[in-house]
Amino acid sequence: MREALRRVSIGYLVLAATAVAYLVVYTSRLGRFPTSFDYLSILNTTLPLVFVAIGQSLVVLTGGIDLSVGGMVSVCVAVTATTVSSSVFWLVVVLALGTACGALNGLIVAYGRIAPILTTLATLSIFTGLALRVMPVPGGSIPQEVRLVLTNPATPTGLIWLGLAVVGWLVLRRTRFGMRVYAIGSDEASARAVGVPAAAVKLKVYALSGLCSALAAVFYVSTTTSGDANAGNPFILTSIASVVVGGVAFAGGRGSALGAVAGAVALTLVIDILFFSGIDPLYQSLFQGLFLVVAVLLGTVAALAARRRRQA
Amino acid sequence: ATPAASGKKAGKIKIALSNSFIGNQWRVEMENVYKAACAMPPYVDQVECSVFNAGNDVSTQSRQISNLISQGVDAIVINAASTSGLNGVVQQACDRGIVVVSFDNIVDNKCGLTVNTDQIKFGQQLAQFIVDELNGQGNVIMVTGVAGTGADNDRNKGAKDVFAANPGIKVVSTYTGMWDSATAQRATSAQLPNLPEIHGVWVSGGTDGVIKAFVAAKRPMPVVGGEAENGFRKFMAGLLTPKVNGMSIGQPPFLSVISLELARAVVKGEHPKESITIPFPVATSDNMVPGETVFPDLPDSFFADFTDSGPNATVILCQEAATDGTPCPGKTLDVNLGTP
Amino acid sequence: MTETSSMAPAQQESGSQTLAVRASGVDRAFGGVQALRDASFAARPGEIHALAGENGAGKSTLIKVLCGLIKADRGTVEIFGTEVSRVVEPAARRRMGVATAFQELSLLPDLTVAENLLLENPPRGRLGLVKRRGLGPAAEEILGRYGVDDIDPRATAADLSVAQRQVVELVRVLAGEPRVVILDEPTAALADRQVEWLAGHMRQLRDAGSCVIFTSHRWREIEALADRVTVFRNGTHVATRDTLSEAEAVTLMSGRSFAGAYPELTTVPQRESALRVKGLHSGRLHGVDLDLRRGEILGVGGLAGQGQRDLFLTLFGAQKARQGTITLDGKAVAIRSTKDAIRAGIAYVPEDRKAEGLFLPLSIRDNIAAATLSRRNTAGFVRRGAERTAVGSIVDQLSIGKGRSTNRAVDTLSGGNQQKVVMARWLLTDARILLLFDVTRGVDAATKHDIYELVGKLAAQGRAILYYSSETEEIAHLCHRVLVLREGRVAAELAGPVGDAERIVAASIKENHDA
Amino acid sequence: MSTRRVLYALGGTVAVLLVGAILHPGFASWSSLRVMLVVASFTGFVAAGQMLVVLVGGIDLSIPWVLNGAAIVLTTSSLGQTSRAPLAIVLALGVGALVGLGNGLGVAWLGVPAVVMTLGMNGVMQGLTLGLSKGLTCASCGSYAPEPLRGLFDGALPAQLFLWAGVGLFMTVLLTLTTFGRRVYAVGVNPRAAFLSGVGVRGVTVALYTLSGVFAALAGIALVAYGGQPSLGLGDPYLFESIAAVVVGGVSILGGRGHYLGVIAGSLTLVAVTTFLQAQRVPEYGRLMIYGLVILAILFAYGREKAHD
Ligand SMILES: Nc1ncnc2c1ncn2[C@@H]1O[C@H](COP(=O)(O)OP(=O)(O)OP(=O)(O)O)[C@@H](O)[C@H]1O
Ligand SMILES: Nc1ncnc2c1ncn2[C@@H]1O[C@H](COP(=O)(O)OP(=O)(O)OP(=O)(O)O)[C@@H](O)[C@H]1O
Ligand SMILES: O[C@@H]1[C@@H](O)[C@H](O)OC[C@H]1O
Ligand SMILES: [Mg+2]
Ligand SMILES: [Mg+2]
Repeated sequence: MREALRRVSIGYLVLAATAVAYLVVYTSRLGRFPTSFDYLSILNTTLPLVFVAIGQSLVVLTGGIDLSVGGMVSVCVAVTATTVSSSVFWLVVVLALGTACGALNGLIVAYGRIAPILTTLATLSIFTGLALRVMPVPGGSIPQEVRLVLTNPATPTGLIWLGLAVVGWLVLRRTRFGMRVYAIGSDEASARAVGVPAAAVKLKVYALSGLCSALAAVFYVSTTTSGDANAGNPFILTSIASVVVGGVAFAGGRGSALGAVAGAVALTLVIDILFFSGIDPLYQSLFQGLFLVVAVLLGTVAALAARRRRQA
Repeated sequence: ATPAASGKKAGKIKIALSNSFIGNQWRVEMENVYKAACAMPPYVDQVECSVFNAGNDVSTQSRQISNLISQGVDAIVINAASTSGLNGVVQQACDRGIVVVSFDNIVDNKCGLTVNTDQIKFGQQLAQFIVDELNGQGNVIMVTGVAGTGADNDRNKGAKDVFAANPGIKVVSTYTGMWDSATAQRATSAQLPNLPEIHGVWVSGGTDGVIKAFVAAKRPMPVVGGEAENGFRKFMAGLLTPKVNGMSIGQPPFLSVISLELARAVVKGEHPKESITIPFPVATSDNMVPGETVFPDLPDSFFADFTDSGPNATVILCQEAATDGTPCPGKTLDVNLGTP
Repeated sequence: MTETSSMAPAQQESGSQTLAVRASGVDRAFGGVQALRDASFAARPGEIHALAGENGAGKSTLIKVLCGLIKADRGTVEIFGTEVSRVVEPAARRRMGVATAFQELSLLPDLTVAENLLLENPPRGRLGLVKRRGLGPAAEEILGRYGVDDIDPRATAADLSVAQRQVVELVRVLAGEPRVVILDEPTAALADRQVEWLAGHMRQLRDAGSCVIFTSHRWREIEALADRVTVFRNGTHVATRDTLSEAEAVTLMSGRSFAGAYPELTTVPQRESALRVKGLHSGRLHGVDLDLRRGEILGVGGLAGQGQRDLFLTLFGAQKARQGTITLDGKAVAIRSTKDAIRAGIAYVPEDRKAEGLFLPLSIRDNIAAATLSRRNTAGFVRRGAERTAVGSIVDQLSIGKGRSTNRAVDTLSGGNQQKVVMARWLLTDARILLLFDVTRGVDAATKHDIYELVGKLAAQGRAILYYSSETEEIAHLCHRVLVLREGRVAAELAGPVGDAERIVAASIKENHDA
Repeated sequence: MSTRRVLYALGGTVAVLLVGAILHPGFASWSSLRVMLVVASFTGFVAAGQMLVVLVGGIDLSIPWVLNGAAIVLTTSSLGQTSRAPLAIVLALGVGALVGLGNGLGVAWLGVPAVVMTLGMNGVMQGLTLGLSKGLTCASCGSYAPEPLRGLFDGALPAQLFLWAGVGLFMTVLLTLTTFGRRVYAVGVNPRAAFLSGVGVRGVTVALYTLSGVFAALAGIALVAYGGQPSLGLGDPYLFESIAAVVVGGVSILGGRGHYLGVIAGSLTLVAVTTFLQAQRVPEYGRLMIYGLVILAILFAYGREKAHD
């Protein structure tokens, strides 16, 4: 657990460092501090990734990985953008749909016993196809009232949702289910042997990931005001990157969704840092790639140093 | 290509180009001609240009546009990663009085202006050409673009309407070439053995790849309606064998320059806030002119319609502008937005 | 009880309402291996019931079936008269009061001791949420109840020693006050003191009316603890008795009988030093000197966790030394990797064959050849003929797998045969120095016997052997000399055969023995 | 055991081809097969590398831009001239090897998880490729692949297929007949035991990632040879496709099990499914969904087998 705390704090450290770097390049470039517009737009553009990253981190904590988040976000974006303007009730349907997609993954992983990466690779294709079916052409819309409540471009309503997500995680962490998630990630066979109903827990974890994707989709449509069947694709790799930067161990069992949230925000800030530091945009992904590796290396080095200290 | 310094230089207006991905030669040319224009009068004296690429990631492009808003640019010229994904941030730019012009892959949000060719007509006209050449009888395949984008959809819609209206035409296969010659070639190669004789091919992008696949499979060359890839035009001109009977419609890369001009003119109050639809350049096998519509020394992937031509040309650009982004020698760039 | 029978207990006691656990007619196969065939077993509340049998007899498999970890292919399982064969889920059995400590420990490595203990029943506060602040104190209280005060409840399980992990695992099982307690080789990693501790608690549970089932390969533990003994052989119930002598038991378990447990130590070490270590600091070692001679079996004793493992791993290049010199045949050498060690003629046979020794899905041949690949190749290509010959002869020599094909996957072999496969790998290297680390752990009497003889033979060939065992008894009988480690230093050196394990134990705990 | 999986994989291919042939005459004709083989060979190349790292429980997410980078290196350094082809090929493969080496060192020596290391490396390669080629507008960036390379695809039995057969032979020999191959499986099954048996686990890991880079580069070369010119994003489709081919080919994603023959079958199956769906004029959304379902179905077949051991 201390180990876990330390790894998480790496995610926070990385976030702190990127935030400072952002402030520095921003002010030196524009000669003033960022305004509320900047903070707000960072908040609103990051929210979808934040949600996907939370879902992804849950799955990774159990030692799995969810590539299908891309497809789930796409389907939910498609449904949101095509239906919600007719009735807000559809939001519930979208959340249920996301959860169902996730639960399908969970069923296959937990009861079909197919490796998560393979299951979700296949369902990614299925969900993406579904999204294209629902919404062959980009478009659709979302009612203004919904926007104002979710991602109001003038007031930080997004903070409320971010806060709720954090509280949701903290509560989850303090349930037996939360403890079981860590137990499964730590060693699934042992967890089962000591009485953790592993299959049921995993089913729920994947379903939760689907729910998170659905939430992300709703926020996505809310910030962009309409939908696109390919919207989810970029989230596959960025959610994995967020989880990684946030210090969640890929082997499972260590880390926290809050780290992943920090990672998601840090990744967004990196885009801004590159923008304001005037780096040739063509080289942008070079720096993003380096950022990823360095952030994780820092985590590894810190963990190693800690282990050394403990052994001495 | 670096963003402008913060201090506002007297008189100069700031116009940024936000492109999504330079995934093919078209995008590269589009940026090159933009850069070249910026280095030529009148832009070199009036405009402070910058260029950003976001990749196909909507949220990256959205962040970049937000940052451009913070920077206080006067106008933003956009080739969007998603027709819908940028609506929110574009609205914010509009709200702050920034002129937003999107082109090629345009943004839905109506507060911005658009510069484009008529994409539905694009699809229709190519399809009609094929129908006419085949006298309304024959097997046709459709090679589409990136699914889910606006341009792809409009072009397909235009084409399908035309084919459907001609009962003698049978669309025997439809698949995506991803607007990429290599992908189109691979997909076509894989398809051909399972297809009957093909009389007409309709291509949204990656045309030379499709033709090469027919050549490799030793199949009789059908009538081809496609984009403005130099390779396609080489076949049309007989510079490559077999000579292809075709029609080539270009989505002109200089849409970026027209957008630049529109943005400049609107900011300066010289032009009303109105979107522009320009005609697309059309070339057929019997009017190929080396050095003008086809370039024997340039690669196949090059888009040959980097400049407009003729007396009513919207803009005339030199080859270096398209290939290297260097200004055309000793010239003031004259962009004709048409009479509003 | 007077009846001796091969009659299954389930039949004998059918109708009895007092059975805690009953299995009858159970079959279970793993791939090609029939681990259980028509197996039966029954235990009552208020008894300590030992389950004995050779490696691979099916004890652990039976236990896994009993506690719902795996499904029987056929047969029925009843807990307190309720048929449960269909619900295969440990969680469900736990709710019926069945708690199990498994042979392969099942602590969750990334969780703290506290979380491991309280995973399924954490302290809760308002809204039924887990009180994370309460975890530490609650765990402390539980550990305290069992007199364990040397384990920090906030420590991560992965950082504990094997013995500590075993203790936590046992506390976890005992603390649930289960009605049926199943302990699969609970003492394998425990020091004698801890065995006593466990025995006390097992008796307490029995006296409180619980059914306690355990397995062990140490007969004196069975003798001391068990009210009844069930013997398994080849996946089948052989007998259930109130009393049983060791000799009888061994005969029942193996179908053979053995003379004396330990072979006579007949060889004499040579004069030449094979391996000399000076001032070695590594892991928990703080300055160890030793001199191992050719043909010598040098025992390393002491309580568990005094740096024995560090010593073996460092000598084998698997762990870095902070300080110290190693001399082989009079020449100073630097051993920086396992490759260096192998090249220098050192072999290390680990205790945990599944985790550290075997490539389970690979063939016997691949497993045995693994450390000597570079000796039988032409330009990187395996010389298959040579390999087959070499492996074949060592397989015959150690009689592994009853002469069946060496193409078989190792995971189809019994535990004893698996251990022999690991030994065979190292014998093929012609190593002159063998580091044998607890190689008889969890090995049945017959195989143990084979291994003792093998060790003697190897010493007679002039090989130098460093021998550690968690069974002090073994070190006392097998070794020419014994070094007792305490807190990373050599605390005593005893001439062997020591004969009496008590002397080694005494030296292990006595303060300042030779200071 | 894993040979049974190879049979499954081959069986899958045959089944898809049979269904295709029945529902769509000409689907299994030689001319159709020939094309499918060629298209599958690109997947086969990248999947060879992917398989090697998967065998030791790793993964290579850097394939797309290593492939793309190598493709561009090939044309820009050869300038389309036949005489420069050998040098260009060596350079392109060298780039692949170098990047793979970097991945391997990061994974094996710095302990960076494979997903992170290779994902980061993909970004690095993308940035370098775009930046150095100035978005593919550099002076030499318009060059073509040299003529002899483009000839790889001519003829009734294209040379490309021999190249693939060569790769197959190389992989099979490497993995089954050499000591290196033995070490690979040992590391894949139990790295700790391998280390304690004197296997240079890190060395093996580094070598495998290096090879994966080389195979990605080889695919890049083959793809420019096929299309004539490189494009940006050339490698993108091969990320998930290489993983799919590897697992459909019966290689265990957990490491230690699998044969390249299965991967060949896997690559063919995937291409055959796509081709068939296109031939049947199934719309894009349906193709995506069926593709996913087919992968699932095949995985279930393997999963069933797993339950027994
Ligand atoms: N998961 C498994 N896969 C394959 N074979 C197995 C598996 N588990 C057990 N076996 C085999 O089943 C047989 C019985 O094994 P089991 O572990 O029950 O024996 P045991 O009596 O507990 O032996 P030990 O005293 O060594 O613990 C052995 O031959 C063993 O190799
Ligand atoms: N598993 C544990 N074992 C022992 N003590 C614990 C454990 N978890 C928490 N504690 C103690 O309780 C205190 C409060 O824990 P806290 O609420 O900070 O959990 P947490 O680390 O924030 O969880 P997370 O980061 O996952 O939300 C810690 O300071 C720690 O000393
Ligand atoms: O409009 C298309 C453009 O967006 C793409 O980049 O290249 C091909 C064009 O047809
Ligand atoms: Mg916390
Ligand atoms: Mg056992």
